[in-house]
Amino acid sequence: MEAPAKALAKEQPKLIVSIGPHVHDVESTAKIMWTVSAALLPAVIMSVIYFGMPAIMVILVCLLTSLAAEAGMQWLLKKPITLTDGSAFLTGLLLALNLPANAPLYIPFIGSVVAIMIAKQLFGGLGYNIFNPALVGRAFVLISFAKIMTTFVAPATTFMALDAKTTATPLVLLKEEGISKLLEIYHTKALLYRDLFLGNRAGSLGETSVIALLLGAAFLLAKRYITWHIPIPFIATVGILTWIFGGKDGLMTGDPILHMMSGGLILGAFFMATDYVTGPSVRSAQVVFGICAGILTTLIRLKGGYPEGVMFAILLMNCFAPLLDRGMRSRVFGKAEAKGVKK
Amino acid sequence: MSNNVSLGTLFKNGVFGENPVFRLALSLCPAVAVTSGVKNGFLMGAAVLFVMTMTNVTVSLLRNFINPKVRIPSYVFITATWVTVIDQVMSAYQRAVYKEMGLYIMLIVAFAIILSRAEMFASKNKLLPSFVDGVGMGVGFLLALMLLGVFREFLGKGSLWGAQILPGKPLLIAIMPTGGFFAMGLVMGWLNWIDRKFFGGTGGGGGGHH
Amino acid sequence: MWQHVLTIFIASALINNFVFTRYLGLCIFFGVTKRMETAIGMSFTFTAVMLVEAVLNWVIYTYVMVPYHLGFLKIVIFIGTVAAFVQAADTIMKKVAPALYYKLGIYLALIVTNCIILAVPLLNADENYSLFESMALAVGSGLGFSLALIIMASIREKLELADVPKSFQGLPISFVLTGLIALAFLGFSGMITL
Amino acid sequence: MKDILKITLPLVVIFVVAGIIMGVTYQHTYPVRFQAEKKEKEEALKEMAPSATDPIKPAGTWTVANKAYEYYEATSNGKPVDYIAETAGKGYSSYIKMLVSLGPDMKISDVKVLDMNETPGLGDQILEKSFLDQFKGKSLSQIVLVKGETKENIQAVSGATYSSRGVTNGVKDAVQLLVDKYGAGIKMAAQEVAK
Amino acid sequence: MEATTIKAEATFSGGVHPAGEKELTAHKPSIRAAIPKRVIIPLSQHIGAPTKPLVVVGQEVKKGEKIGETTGFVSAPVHASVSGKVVALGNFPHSLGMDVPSVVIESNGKDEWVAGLKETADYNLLNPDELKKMVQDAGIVGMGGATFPTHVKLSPPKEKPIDVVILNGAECEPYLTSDHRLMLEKPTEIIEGLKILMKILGVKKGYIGIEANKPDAIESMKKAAAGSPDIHVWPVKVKYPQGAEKMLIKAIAGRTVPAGGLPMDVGVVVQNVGTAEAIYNAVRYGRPLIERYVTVTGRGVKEPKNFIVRIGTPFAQLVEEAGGLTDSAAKVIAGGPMMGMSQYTLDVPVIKGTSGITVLPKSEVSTKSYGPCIRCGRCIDVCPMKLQPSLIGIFIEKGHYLDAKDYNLMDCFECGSCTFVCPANRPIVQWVKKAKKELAKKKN
Ligand SMILES: Cc1cc2nc3c(=O)[nH]c(=O)nc-3n(C[C@H](O)[C@H](O)[C@H](O)COP(=O)(O)O)c2cc1C
Ligand SMILES: Cc1cc2nc3c(=O)[nH]c(=O)nc-3n(C[C@H](O)[C@H](O)[C@H](O)COP(=O)(O)O)c2cc1C
Ligand SMILES: Cc1cc2nc3c(=O)[nH]c(=O)nc-3n(C[C@H](O)[C@H](O)[C@H](O)COP(=O)(O)O)c2cc1C
Ligand SMILES: Cc1cc2nc3c(=O)[nH]c(=O)nc-3n(C[C@H](O)[C@H](O)[C@H](O)CO)c2cc1C
Ligand code: SF4
Ligand code: SF4
Ligand code: SF4
Ligand code: SF4
Ligand code: FES
Repeated sequence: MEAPAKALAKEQPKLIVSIGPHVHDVESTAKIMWTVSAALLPAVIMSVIYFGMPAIMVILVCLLTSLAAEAGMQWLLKKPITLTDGSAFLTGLLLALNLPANAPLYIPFIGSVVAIMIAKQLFGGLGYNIFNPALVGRAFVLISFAKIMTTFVAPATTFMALDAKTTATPLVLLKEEGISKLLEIYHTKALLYRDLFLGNRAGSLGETSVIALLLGAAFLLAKRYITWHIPIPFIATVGILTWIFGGKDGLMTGDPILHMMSGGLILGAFFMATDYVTGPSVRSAQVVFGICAGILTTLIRLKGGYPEGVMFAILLMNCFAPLLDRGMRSRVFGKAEAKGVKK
Repeated sequence: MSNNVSLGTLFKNGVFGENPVFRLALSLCPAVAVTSGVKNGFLMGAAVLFVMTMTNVTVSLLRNFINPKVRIPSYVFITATWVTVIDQVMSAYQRAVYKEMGLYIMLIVAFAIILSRAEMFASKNKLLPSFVDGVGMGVGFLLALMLLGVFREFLGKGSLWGAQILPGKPLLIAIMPTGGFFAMGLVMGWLNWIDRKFFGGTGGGGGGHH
Repeated sequence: MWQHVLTIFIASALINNFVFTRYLGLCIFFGVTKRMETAIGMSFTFTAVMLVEAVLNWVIYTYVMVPYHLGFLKIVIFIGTVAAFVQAADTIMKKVAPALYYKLGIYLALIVTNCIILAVPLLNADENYSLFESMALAVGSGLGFSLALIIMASIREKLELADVPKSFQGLPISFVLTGLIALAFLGFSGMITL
Repeated sequence: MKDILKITLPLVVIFVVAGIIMGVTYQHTYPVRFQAEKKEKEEALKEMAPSATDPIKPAGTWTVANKAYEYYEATSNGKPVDYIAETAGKGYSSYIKMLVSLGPDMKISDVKVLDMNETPGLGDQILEKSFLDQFKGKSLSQIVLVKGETKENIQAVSGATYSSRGVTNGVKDAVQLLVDKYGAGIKMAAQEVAK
Repeated sequence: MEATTIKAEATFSGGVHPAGEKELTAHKPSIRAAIPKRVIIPLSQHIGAPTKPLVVVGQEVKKGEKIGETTGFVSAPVHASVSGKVVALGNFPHSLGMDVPSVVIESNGKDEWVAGLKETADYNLLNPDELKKMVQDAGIVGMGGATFPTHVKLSPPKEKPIDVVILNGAECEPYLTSDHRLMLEKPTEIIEGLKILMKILGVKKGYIGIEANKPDAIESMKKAAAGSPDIHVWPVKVKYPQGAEKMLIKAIAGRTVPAGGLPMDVGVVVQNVGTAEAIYNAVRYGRPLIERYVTVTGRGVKEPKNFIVRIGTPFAQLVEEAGGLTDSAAKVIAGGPMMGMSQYTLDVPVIKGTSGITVLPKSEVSTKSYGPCIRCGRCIDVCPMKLQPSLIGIFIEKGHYLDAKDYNLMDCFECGSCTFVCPANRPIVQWVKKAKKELAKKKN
């Protein structure tokens, strides 16, 4: 858009000519992406505290592979290489936080490659992908290596290695054995909630520590990088529905708090359902998006064959995002009135 | 098309130039559905090959005999007949496979590829060209299915034609529904790329017809 | 009984979605779903025809083919009824509801050589479904197919604008896309056991 | 009139010829198919009761998940060697059809999966010998699915818990049935021995 | 601040908050710029038909003498702003881009008014048509930037009765303070002008909308309006583009101008405060529009100031009077940074619509190129017209003009809010302008 300034009078300085506006807001794509990554730092730290070295390895492999895949694919397609915009970095990070710490390293590798190359670049790169790359990556490896991906280990006692003993995630236990089993392990609800809140439980790297995630989320909300329109309805819907239908003994006997804090809900709702690119951008559509995602999550958790539904819920809603945006675009200023006027 | 093209070209055309799956993008359903293994792909391809050839031949033979007004129904009926035959045979002699893909065998009757060849080619040509065209198209279809089959079975099961080659199952997803679509998309794109790279093709994937 | 009917309905619409898990109707699916209006028109026509076909063929199958051991003729007979019905619908619509005809008539033409229409009665015959079960399967599959068409149409609109690598433009990317949708639909797997 | 004939006559001919073709094929393939089905079933049963010498014959039918299934007695020269039951269990995405055979001691001698449609790579791990062989020699009370190590009971295939449960339930039902039907007689025999 | 706290400030939904930067000049009383040695007076300074020259090279003219005659109804005459000699007739650079036919007058320094300017002390005895005639002859056009001939606005068709006149003192553009100073220095003139407007349109309600960040202006206008019960001063929320007439009408009159419609569709006429003042001068003293308030500002000039400037004065002179350009000066904008147009030369003259000259230093000029839309939805949030700028932008970028049109491209009034907030730095307004041109081409 810049045109070389042609100075007429000699004493005049070279003037830059461009079409307005000539001032710009401070935000930039790079800043947003990197800041969101920064907001995930608490969760990263917690995951390292709980799962130690293996966690670090998974995260590193994801980040490096993602960046390499992005650069490589852009090079192949002869596009400018845009690693500084931070979106590939963020994708890698989020994928890592979605994997179990005990995953052998080829899983984060394959996951990242699929996420960036197939889910993102094949569709035209940043801004054009239909599905959440990180989640596509995760779903892909989940299906391909379901056995590994559905066996979790308890937080490690030593830094360098994980204890071999595998334990089921709270949700699996809840689904398989019921709340009683959970209480057997955690003794009291208070303790159960506390451990969920702090993240002392089996699960994917990033999903375990509710408090860490909420910290990051609060930061992003404050900076207006994400808004309430998707996450809050999402989480609330899950809470309400699980409270109504989640109980083994009749309606209204479910445990909403447990459901809201377990699984990938907090991570998914605040950091993944909020992905600009793959969600609707009309605010009202975002609320619907959130509610539907909540319904699907609950449906899968309670009725589906799989203990955790957040990932599939978000992916399913990604399909509908364009439709929602299309159907719910707000009425243009004065369009209604325009009908009255004859031209 | 007319008879003055040599039979050889006619055959090659069916296999490559106008490959029913990758070029004409006709009859995609079975191409994705039954290619989780090489063997299934082959048998499906064989079935289609049989029906295509027989239908082409029959139609060509009867071309002066059938009144244009009722030709489409007649072609459909003829196809249906041959499909019934192959369906019966398979269900008797290939029971295991038939369990998996019987539905698609029966659905051969609905493949536009067959009807369109009958309508576009066989009804206008003599016996021999029609036969060759049928075989060409059929083989093209068969090869396409086997290519996908190899791709998917190897990745998904680590085996080829049931024979285990790799110790484990590298990428299970390859043999699941989603894998089918991925494989199809990636192979198509790959072929387009080769075409553009080495044969100066224009390479946007075909239109999409049954 | 009714619960089973409902189960079949939901299952065939979501879990065993024709396009995403049964690979049926792909030609249409990839062929013509770009404009929303088209997608909706097709959805409507197909669902309607599927229902009619299901009923029609169920009657024939249960009261003619089974008693007289003509099961082996089902391919010929089913495709026959499809062709006949489409022909009839075409002429009748042209006379009775020309307006509707101009909206949906074009799609009727595509139906004869489309596998989903035929698949419904075949599946019903395989499973020996009762009349209502057959109808549930038909409507469920129809709606499932419609869902697929509409999702695809809305996404294609977005895809139009993306600079997809040359070799992948058109069908290849559509296939990958469908693969991803199917991946998402796996979320429904295991929800219902038939 | 004339051209109507011109149009229809060929069609009629085609129909007739086609009819004949299809008819003939049917005639030839039908018996093959019939034999094959019969043979498959017999062989399956035979495998379940290798020691049976007499042909294995149906002893009655029972229903699981409101579908009818048969059960059989396998005898060798009149003496029962095995009791076999067709059964099914609700798996992850399908009903898993099985044959279960029970020795006179009311302990499982074999389990065979006839038909299932579970997720390839996940659910279909229940076909693996290592899983099915766990059932051999177990008695009704032991048929309980547990996740994690076990010798006493049945260990779920991880990643396929639902399918494993399907198999276990199906087997349990079958054993229950056979015990109810034949268990009593056996107990008496046992008591006699005790005296 | 009592003024602002009277009532919750009225506003519209959407909009952005660029840094005001008005403190650079807000407190500085405006001074008369020196009489320029030569003025370049474009023959078209308004929307509509250009005027045809009434003078020839070498001819002597006096201040206020008509030098360009209208050629149609939607047009306004042009007058000499100094007395002196016509030295050139020809095409000269114009702040709206292309070169246009202009009259160049060399001042003889005498600065004497043309004879026969009719003063009217008791102008409120005149009837609407006479008043409207005076406005037309004085060559008054919208001074808020639109430069739409005012007498045309004042002649609404029968079927669209007007019942409200709104004076636009919002001045939501960053940097600019000319309207602000005008309201402080000429409040009574503005109110009188408003009364004349109301009389011409036979209207009982007169409103003045002023952004709440100008409490002193609000005060001074209130004082001036004290005597007149029909006139109300509304503080409006500080937000861009509060000054856009559709938004202002929404905020003050609570009426929504139909998409593709005009203020008169809802019985409203909006005029800039400067326009009102000009009208008063025209009616009271018979003076044509030959000078206006101009803010020269930005960190690219040494001493930002407000000036009262003769139409036709070259930018260069004003910049000099403002202490000259700083070394870092990089961009000269006619108007404010949001809607103004950047200039490639300082030779362009001030015209009737020039409310300010903003000079930005290199450090404030972004040269970053744009990236793909990440669908963050910010533009949708801020678009005062409730459009989907993101999609419109993408469609145009890919040449799908018709789709852009489906997404209401035509309702965009190019306020630039979307472009201002876009983190991907996408030049949406430019695309919009381009697409509108293309579509126009397609039509004919
Ligand atoms: C490794 C790296 C880390 C960054 N971390 C942050 C950060 O934490 N917060 C932030 O606002 N910007 C961060 N940035 C963004 C830079 O400040 C700068 O905005 C961006 O790199 C500009 O890239 P561009 O010139 O290609 O738009 C980071 C950039 C890089 C390369
Ligand atoms: C797409 C998909 C397909 C699945 N298929 C099966 C299956 O066929 N059989 C099964 O038991 N579980 C299946 N599962 C459920 C998961 O494997 C589930 O986590 C597992 O059965 C629980 O066992 P675990 O407690 O050992 O993790 C499937 C899950 C998904 C997401
Ligand atoms: C984005 C935008 C911002 C505007 N801001 C102002 C403003 O601050 N003050 C103003 O007088 N006119 C502003 N205008 C022009 C008004 O919309 C309107 O044309 C003008 O007030 C009419 O009065 P006039 O004809 O006397 O200029 C703006 C227009 C647009 C499109
Ligand atoms: C708030 C926010 C959330 C994001 N969430 C994800 C995510 O869940 N997965 C992902 O791959 N990228 C995510 N990104 C990065 C980027 O938007 C994403 O890779 C795009 O889909 C790439 O086109 C996110 C970005 C932002 C600003
Ligand atoms: S029906 Fe027609 S349009 Fe649709 S896919 Fe087949 S040929 Fe193409
Ligand atoms: S603000 Fe820019 S990046 Fe965000 S949606 Fe609008 S156009 Fe896209
Ligand atoms: S609307 Fe116009 S621009 Fe958009 S896709 Fe269709 S033809 Fe192309
Ligand atoms: S789209 Fe037009 S009206 Fe809306 S914000 Fe952008 S420039 Fe302003
Ligand atoms: S083969 Fe199924 S629609 Fe064409």
